[in-house]
Amino acid sequence: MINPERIKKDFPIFSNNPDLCYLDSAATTQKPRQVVDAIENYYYSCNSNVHRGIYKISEDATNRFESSRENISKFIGSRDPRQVVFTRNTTESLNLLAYTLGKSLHAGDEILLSTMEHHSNMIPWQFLREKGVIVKYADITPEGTLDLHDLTGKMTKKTKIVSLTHVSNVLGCINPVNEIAKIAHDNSSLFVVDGAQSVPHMPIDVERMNCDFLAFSGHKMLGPAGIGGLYGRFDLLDNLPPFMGGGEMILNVSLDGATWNETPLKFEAGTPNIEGAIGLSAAVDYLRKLGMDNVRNHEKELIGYTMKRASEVEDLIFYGPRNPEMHGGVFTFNIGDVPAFDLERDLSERSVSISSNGIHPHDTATIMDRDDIAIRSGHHCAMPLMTRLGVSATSRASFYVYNSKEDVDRFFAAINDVKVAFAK
Amino acid sequence: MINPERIKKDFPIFSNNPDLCYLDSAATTQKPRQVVDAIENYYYSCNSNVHRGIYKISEDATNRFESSRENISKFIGSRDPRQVVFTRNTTESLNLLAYTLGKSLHAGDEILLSTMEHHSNMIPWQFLREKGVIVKYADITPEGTLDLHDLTGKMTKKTKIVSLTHVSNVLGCINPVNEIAKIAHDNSSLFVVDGAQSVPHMPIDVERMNCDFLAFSGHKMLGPAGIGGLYGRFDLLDNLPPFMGGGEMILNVSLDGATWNETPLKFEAGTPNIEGAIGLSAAVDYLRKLGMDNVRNHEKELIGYTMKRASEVEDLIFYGPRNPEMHGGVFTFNIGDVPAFDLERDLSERSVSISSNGIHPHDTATIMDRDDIAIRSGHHCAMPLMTRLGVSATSRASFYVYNSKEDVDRFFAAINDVKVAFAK
Amino acid sequence: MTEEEIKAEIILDHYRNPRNYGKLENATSAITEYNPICGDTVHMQILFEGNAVRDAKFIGRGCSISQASASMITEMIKGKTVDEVMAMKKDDFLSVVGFNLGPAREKCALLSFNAVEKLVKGYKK
Amino acid sequence: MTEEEIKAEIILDHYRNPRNYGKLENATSAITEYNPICGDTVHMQILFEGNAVRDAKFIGRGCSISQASASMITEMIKGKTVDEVMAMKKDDFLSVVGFNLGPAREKCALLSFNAVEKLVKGYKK
Ligand SMILES: Cc1ncc(COP(=O)(O)O)c(C=O)c1O
Ligand SMILES: Cc1ncc(COP(=O)(O)O)c(C=O)c1O
Repeated sequence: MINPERIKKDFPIFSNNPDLCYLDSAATTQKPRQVVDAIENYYYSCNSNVHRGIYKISEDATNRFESSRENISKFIGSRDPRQVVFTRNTTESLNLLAYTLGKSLHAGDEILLSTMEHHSNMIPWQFLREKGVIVKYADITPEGTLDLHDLTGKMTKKTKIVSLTHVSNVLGCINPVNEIAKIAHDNSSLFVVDGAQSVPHMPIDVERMNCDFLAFSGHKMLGPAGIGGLYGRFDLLDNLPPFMGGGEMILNVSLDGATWNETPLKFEAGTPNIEGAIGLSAAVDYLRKLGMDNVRNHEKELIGYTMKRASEVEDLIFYGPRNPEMHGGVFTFNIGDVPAFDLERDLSERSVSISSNGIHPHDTATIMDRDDIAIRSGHHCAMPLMTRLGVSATSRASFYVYNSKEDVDRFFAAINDVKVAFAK
Repeated sequence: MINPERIKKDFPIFSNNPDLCYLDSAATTQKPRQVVDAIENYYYSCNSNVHRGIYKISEDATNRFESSRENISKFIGSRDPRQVVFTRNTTESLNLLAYTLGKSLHAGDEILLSTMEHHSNMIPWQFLREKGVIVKYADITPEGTLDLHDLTGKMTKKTKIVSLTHVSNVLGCINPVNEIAKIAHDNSSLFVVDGAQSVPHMPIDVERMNCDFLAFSGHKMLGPAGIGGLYGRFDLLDNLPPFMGGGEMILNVSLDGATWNETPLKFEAGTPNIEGAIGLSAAVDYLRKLGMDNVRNHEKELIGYTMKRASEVEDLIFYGPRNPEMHGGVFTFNIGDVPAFDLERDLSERSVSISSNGIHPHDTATIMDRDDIAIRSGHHCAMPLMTRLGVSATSRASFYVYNSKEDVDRFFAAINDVKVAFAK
Repeated sequence: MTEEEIKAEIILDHYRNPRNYGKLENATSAITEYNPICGDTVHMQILFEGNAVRDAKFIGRGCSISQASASMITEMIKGKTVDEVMAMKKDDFLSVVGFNLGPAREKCALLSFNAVEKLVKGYKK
Repeated sequence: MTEEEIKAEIILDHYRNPRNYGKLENATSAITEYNPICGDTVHMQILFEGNAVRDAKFIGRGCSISQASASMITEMIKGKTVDEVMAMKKDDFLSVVGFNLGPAREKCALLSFNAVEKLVKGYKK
């Protein structure tokens, strides 16, 4: 069982900002003392470059760095630490894949995404259009979940890669990745999972999920920014060409070319974010102690409570599946209708006042901020999904282990304040 | 004037390891309390995602992040903070350039490097061979400096890019970058500078140097790992295509493609290393307070003293220019001759014992480590230079602001220990 | 009422009852400025005559700041000479609109300012 | 003398006076193993006969650990059956060679072990 009040004591930001109601953990999470202490301990006891030093503190640093890899590998259910590449974040993990997998794609090959993807799981693949690769998108259902029917319908013999988010950072829907893994593999497609919103929030077992690759970010799971991971099945990773070149990733270099270091070092050019890896490993320890089942159950409870209360608020539009079992701790909403600008339509409606269609998410966030409630508003790096939903933007409250029902209550009180402030 | 004993007090690693003589700052430097405190202060007061949050702590985080950029920009003499892209390290900065500049290169175009380059300023450019780009290398002089004559001789009308290290991490030589900038520009070539070993150690003014790009790493200048920079002349940066795709770097995204955010955000896909940038900015403050002229003079004194003492030690071979004015704080050496393996020659010399040719750098480092002296040994990510020097590896002691003459004395005492341990 | 509250009231008033909202049939220049961060959009239309802004109208969608400041700027520029409009400073405009806008919201306010600036510069050329 | 000091002495002795150093004229298999980190190189040559290692020699360049352990392994495998050699465990070999080698130096010691392992496996196939 998660006790948010006790957990909060591990996060000094809350004692330094006693009124802060932080509801933006899907963007980035707060850091517990345990993570910051692990980093400080590294700095003050054995800070040095890894892998090549033949002195005590460097061997200590290398051990901490590589055992962090092992710890993170275990956390996501990978049986071999060589299956975890350290990257900056989910975005870099997916770019690494697009660049390296992309090398063996040809004109006419297809990549299948969905309309709910984060820009980070969209733009890197769109880059491959340059070489004639076709990017397709599975649609969403009216309930705000992935349309599996549409997904299978868009799969062809040419579909080399299926890349999908596990949990949408807008709709909150939890996609059936185990099922999709089977569909993709039956079609001989690789299956890439964007785990940015799932690895932090629920038990993950890459072996059981049977995905080929999984991307995630440290800063969204109590760890530092600047560190993330890419899990890849060993044989697949091992056959990929390198992404960046430089120190550490080579075996042998001459003026005429080079050969590559073993996987995963082959993908880690230059001095890595050593303290970042150590901090992320400490975050993983913290989460493991809480228990990922408990983390998920806590968020399920919060999102269930939130949706129940939301359904009682007039004009509150919210997105994603109504069943908390299928919904992560992400609550995306609008107060009234906030359609996108449309020159033709809006010109013809010129007598209609601009403010007649609900409250803009920016205004919602600003008013909430006056109540010390931190929510996010905008496109959430999912512009095509905004377009699909027919809105110019949305607001989003997202939960984590330090959030409580009281936070949800404060949130709804603030919703009321917003409505009062913008009352006609 | 630099007072290493006083400076050491700012670095808790030295009080935690009172016997540590750290001579590996060219690999990575230690971190002063001021840097770690700046990071901790960020975590505990306003940790949040940057650029898109409409609440107080996020605006505070964004301000700290962007003013860090401005501070770092000023530190290297750039007049416009938009000229600094945050990357993971020097390696990523150079890969970013190779990937993006590389897009407009054609078969037959030439890139001019030198044989003293770090792998990070070699492999990314070698990648471009795939498309028929030719990579050439200026040689070194017998004194261990860049051979300018050879450099100009290898420049042709096809030379699109000249990319050179400012200070060699092996030879220690300070290359005449101002002069080379002129040579490169007269030839209409772009001039890229690998500043990994210069930005931390001497005053840098990119405008006066007149380079087009400059790469550097935070962890080599008292800052955290996982953060680095790429300076680029604004008009040049602004005309480059993006490198990685994802959140933050876009202006507008649809299912059919995207447009890019303004420079430098265009190059910063995904959540950046916010705390890393803040830590690096604190490091820059620390260095500025010391004065970069003082930093350089301190190291000049140490390397001068080191070379003077070295010349009195029998069998001590060392590399790079003898004039301290042209030599950074990097002392690379071997005890006796350590040639590379050569199957033919070594087979024919089969009666010769393996130990007859000096002491291997690994053995040197191991023995020194017993005296708590941390030096580096190996190829220093410069294998082609090892080949050029005709050695299989070298040892290296490198200095920074916390090193003193006493460290140099301890180093020479340890050299003697090494010789005794391996005496025949 | 504090000065800040008064400014907030003014913003809300402009947001609820935008001045010069709609299509300017005989516009000589028009531009659509867009803030992708939040979808704020302002379509600004100006009727230039000789050296003066004879009329200005806008349509748009977005937050109160973006739409209210568009409304306010149309009032400010109507009747002014092109040179007078060009002399308008960003910071002055922000201080008219703004009750301590954070950096994120400043962009909302500047959307219409940028639109006007571009139109005026384009006309001047 | 502590056990560690004794092992260090043995290493130095093998390094200074390597056993089985040189060319094995009638070798049936040979391989060059290389550690790019430091340039350590071992060229290992084995003469297999039936199911046994009849002779083994090496040449090489590198640190004391890499060269001494090559010398030691040639002594260990000479006269052994292929199966016996294949049964040799990494960790056992390290504990014979090693006086608390750190992870970086372990690689030096394992260079010759890996060379032998590859040759034996190659012969067995
Ligand atoms: C000259 C030079 N260039 C590039 C690098 C690579 O730096 P990083 O590993 O921080 O990317 C180094 C440091 O190892 C260096 O000394
Ligand atoms: C679903 C999803 N994918 C990818 C990302 C990108 O993460 P990062 O910015 O850490 O690379 C995010 C977070 O913003 C996300 O929610």
